[in-house]
Amino acid sequence: MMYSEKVMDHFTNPRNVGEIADADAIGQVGNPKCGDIMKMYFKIENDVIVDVKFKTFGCGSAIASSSMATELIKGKTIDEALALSNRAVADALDGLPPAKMHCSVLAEEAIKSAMFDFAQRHKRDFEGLKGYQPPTGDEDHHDHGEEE
Amino acid sequence: MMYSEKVMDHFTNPRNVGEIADADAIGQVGNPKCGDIMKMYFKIENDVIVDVKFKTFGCGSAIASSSMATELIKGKTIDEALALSNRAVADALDGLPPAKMHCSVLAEEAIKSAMFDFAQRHKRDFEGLKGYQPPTGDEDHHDHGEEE
Amino acid sequence: MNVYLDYSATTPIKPEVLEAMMPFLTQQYGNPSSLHSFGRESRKAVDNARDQIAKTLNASPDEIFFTGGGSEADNWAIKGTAYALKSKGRHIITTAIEHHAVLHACEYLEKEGFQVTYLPVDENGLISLDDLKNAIKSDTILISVMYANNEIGTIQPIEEIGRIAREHRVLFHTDAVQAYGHLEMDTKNLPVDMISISAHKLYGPKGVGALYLRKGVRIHNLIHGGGQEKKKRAGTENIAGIVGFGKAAELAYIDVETHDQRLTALRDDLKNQLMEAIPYTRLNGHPERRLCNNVNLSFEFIEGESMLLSLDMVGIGASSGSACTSGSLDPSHVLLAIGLSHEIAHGSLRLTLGDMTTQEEIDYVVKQLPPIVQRLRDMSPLYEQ
Amino acid sequence: MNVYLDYSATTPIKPEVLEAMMPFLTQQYGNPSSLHSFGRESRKAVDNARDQIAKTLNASPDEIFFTGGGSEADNWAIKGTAYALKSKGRHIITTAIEHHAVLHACEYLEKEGFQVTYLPVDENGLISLDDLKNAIKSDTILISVMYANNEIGTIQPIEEIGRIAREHRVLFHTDAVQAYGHLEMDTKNLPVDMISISAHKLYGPKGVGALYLRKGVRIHNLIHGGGQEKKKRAGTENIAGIVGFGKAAELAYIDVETHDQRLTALRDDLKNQLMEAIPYTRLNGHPERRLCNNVNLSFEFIEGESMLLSLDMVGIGASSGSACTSGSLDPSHVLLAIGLSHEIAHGSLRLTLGDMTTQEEIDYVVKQLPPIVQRLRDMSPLYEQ
Ligand SMILES: Cc1ncc(COP(=O)(O)O)c(C=O)c1O
Ligand SMILES: Cc1ncc(COP(=O)(O)O)c(C=O)c1O
Ligand code: FES
Ligand code: FES
Repeated sequence: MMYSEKVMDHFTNPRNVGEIADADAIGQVGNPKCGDIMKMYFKIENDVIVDVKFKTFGCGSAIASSSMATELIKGKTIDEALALSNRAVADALDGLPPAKMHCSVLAEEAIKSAMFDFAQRHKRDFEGLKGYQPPTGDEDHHDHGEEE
Repeated sequence: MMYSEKVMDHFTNPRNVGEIADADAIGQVGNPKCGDIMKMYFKIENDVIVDVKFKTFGCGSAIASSSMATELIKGKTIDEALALSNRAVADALDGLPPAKMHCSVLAEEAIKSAMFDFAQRHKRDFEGLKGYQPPTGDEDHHDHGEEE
Repeated sequence: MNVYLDYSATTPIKPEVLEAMMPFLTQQYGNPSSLHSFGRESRKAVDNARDQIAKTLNASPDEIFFTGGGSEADNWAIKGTAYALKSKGRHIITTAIEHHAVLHACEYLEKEGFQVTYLPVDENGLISLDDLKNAIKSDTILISVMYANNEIGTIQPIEEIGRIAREHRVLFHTDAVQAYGHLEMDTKNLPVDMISISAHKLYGPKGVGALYLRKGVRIHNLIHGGGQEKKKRAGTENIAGIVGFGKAAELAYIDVETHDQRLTALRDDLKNQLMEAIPYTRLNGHPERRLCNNVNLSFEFIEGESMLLSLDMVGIGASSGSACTSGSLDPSHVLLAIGLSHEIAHGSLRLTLGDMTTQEEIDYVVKQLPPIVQRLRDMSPLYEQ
Repeated sequence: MNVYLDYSATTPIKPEVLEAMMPFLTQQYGNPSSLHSFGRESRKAVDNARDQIAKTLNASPDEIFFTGGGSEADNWAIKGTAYALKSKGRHIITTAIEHHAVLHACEYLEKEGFQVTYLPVDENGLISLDDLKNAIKSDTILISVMYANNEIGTIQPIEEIGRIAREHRVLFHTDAVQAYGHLEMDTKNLPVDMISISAHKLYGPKGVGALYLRKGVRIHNLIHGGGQEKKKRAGTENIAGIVGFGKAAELAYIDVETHDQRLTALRDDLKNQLMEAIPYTRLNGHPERRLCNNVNLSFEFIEGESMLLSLDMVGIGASSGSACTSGSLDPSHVLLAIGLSHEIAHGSLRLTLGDMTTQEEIDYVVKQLPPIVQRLRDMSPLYEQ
């Protein structure tokens, strides 16, 4: 497991750790069974993300991905946030080891999950949520990326 | 394969190498297929071995055993020669590796084979030849002492 | 400060061991199978190493067979027995907490038509002798139970297991890769038929192990070929490695009791201080019947890899679960087998001590770890103050 | 004078190779599977060695799997293929002159219900491609033909064999333990699926080898366990050995042509001078298609071990037949397969040259050997002047 300096930086000094008491949207993905849970809290004004915080139970790259993803979407619109791919998160971290790519997927999914929450609360539709299915606990049992 | 100094001495400076043109007895054992043939020539006077020579095609311990065995029986009576065991030859050489014990057996057998030849030529019986069966070429295919 | 606390993953080679190896990495390069003098020194060296190891096990040198490591020894013992005895029976008994070298060999055999019983363990990691007895069937051909566990350090009742195996005339193999070098094993008294050991766990080189195979026990070869190792394990011998193994084994057993006492004291100090300093912590493995060098703790609400990374940043090398699988984040099968939930299994930390471990190092870890755990808990959605 | 002419049995480790290994025998002891920095250097080192070897074979690094030696690689390729494909077929084709690691693995499989065809060779040690074609059946699952023979040096037409294997969709393994380091092998062009190699034949350490396994080829594991070697070969990696192997491979292929020319010249000089000086002598192996470092001669009327002993006494290390079996006096299966009678096979001598061999050494052997042969002939009952 060799992480880039960026990953180590965001792991050591994660940005946006914490909770938002009166969040406008909350997203949670992952499964403690798999050793990873990512929870994100959003303040949203006029469809712009004015604040975002996260809490993550997971490996180094999950923490770094949470940190980087929240940085990337802070101040962006909901549509821009929904357009963020896990690869963009990984690239912004100067890459992740192949077995760790799924940790960045969690970040993408946490954002989607929160935006879905926001959409539900406000009965809104977003282009980026088309076909989105919220995760249902146990099913979200991801492949740990082991090679055969 | 670690040989004693005695073996190396008798291998390097074998005693009694050669042939005896008008031998009173000749014995040959072994099989070229197995990589070993031992041939011994005897001069015998009044049942005493007054001279003995050998030729050997075989490994170092076969050559050393031939040399040592001929030394041990030179000047001895036929009965004494027949009493020589392969273990006595090996012991006189300060031992042989387990896989090489059969080379000393060849020396014992070469002597017996020659004494049998002498007994046949002179229609004699010797205590030490009781039950002796001369080897019949191909059958004398010895186990090479390999461990399983 | 650099603190290595992962001695169960692997150990550094001791200087005396390397010194013994050096001639065989330089001038003494002959092949032991060769007749000439170049090979003779190599032959002697292998024989000497075999003697050294035999002595530590109170075994005969011709019961020791060198392999390319502990995993090969395990695979050989298990598959070799299975294939040799398959006409007699196809049932094997092992435990749920074996090293993967045993588990995956058994799982492979299951696909090949063998039946395997995986005995459960209690919350301390011990198997039940009654379970074992109940599992034995008329077609059971092998019992394989590890001597001491590599993750949680629990030591099994090997002598009792061996006696049960004997009573039922079933072959008994023990994976002693972690126990060897720490515990006395007298094969004259211990009813075991096969023992796997590995050099790199006791300050010897990596890539060399051995199988103790009791005289008269016949199993199939795993590696066929040349006549090395009395025709039981083919391949040009890793002379330097074998010499290092012999030396390391000798050194380990010169004063194994002092070694044990010293490490036990350090271990207990480390464990006690950490458990005091960090709430929501549990000790994994048996409180008493455990390896003198093993501390395994679960810290709730956090995940192991992030802990390892944080420790690494302050120079501390540790492991979460077994080194062999830490590339993956599947929770350790051993921790699940002792009843830990997945969440808690994920938050486990193994600290394993060794001959170079000092009190100063222990103190350093006791100072560094608690804030790391706290920081990760503060980041965790599972943790509520 | 000490003259080592047994490079096919094993080679000394080159100083540059040992230098590359040393860090991994001292400070860099981490387990590559560990997450911490102690393990990271080891991981990098293994990856680097894999790259080095892949480059020499024009292969991808993920087609290289390290093993505990050439014999393990052979056993893995053969048994791994057999067990993986046994539902497809149970017929294997190999040759009568393979190394025992291949032969005995095949013989073992015969006992386990497989059928094996052992192709004969001609008087030069070459198989016939027609024989091969005729031997292929609908249930043939593997062809295993060695690249170059360890006793007589004959080089097989590997490319043609591979093409035939491809045409019939049969997997093709080659034991290149002797050829690797001497001959160029480009896996992008050579139709082979598996290649066994071993470090100690090319100035690397003993006890480490590798199997090249073409991408997409699926065989069973021989050693199950931890996730090392992409889960195909378990066991804590022999880092120092692997690093040495990588370095040795790199060095061997820096200028393999010059190496070849130099050794070929020395070899031919040695062979020609000996054949001139000693009557009743024959060259074994192919006159042209042979390894650049191999001389194999049969001297009639005498036996090999006594020749080796005599040579040893004047400081010359050689071999009669393969080093692996020289503990026994059974005549070499290779020499019998090329048609030698038992007697003559017994009188064979293998002299194998290497990078440290000098003209001076060759001259010394040419001076020493003829009187030794004469002395033994004078003692032999088979020899008549
Ligand atoms: C052709 C051939 N194959 C396989 C081997 C076995 O290799 P190792 O000694 O590394 O097990 C050897 C050498 O001993 C060999 O010459
Ligand atoms: C209990 C146990 N068995 C087997 C092994 C495998 O030994 P090796 O790494 O030498 O193959 C290990 C260590 O990795 C172990 O801890
Ligand atoms: S959260 Fe990184 S491995 Fe699953
Ligand atoms: S003659 Fe010595 S081995 Fe047969």
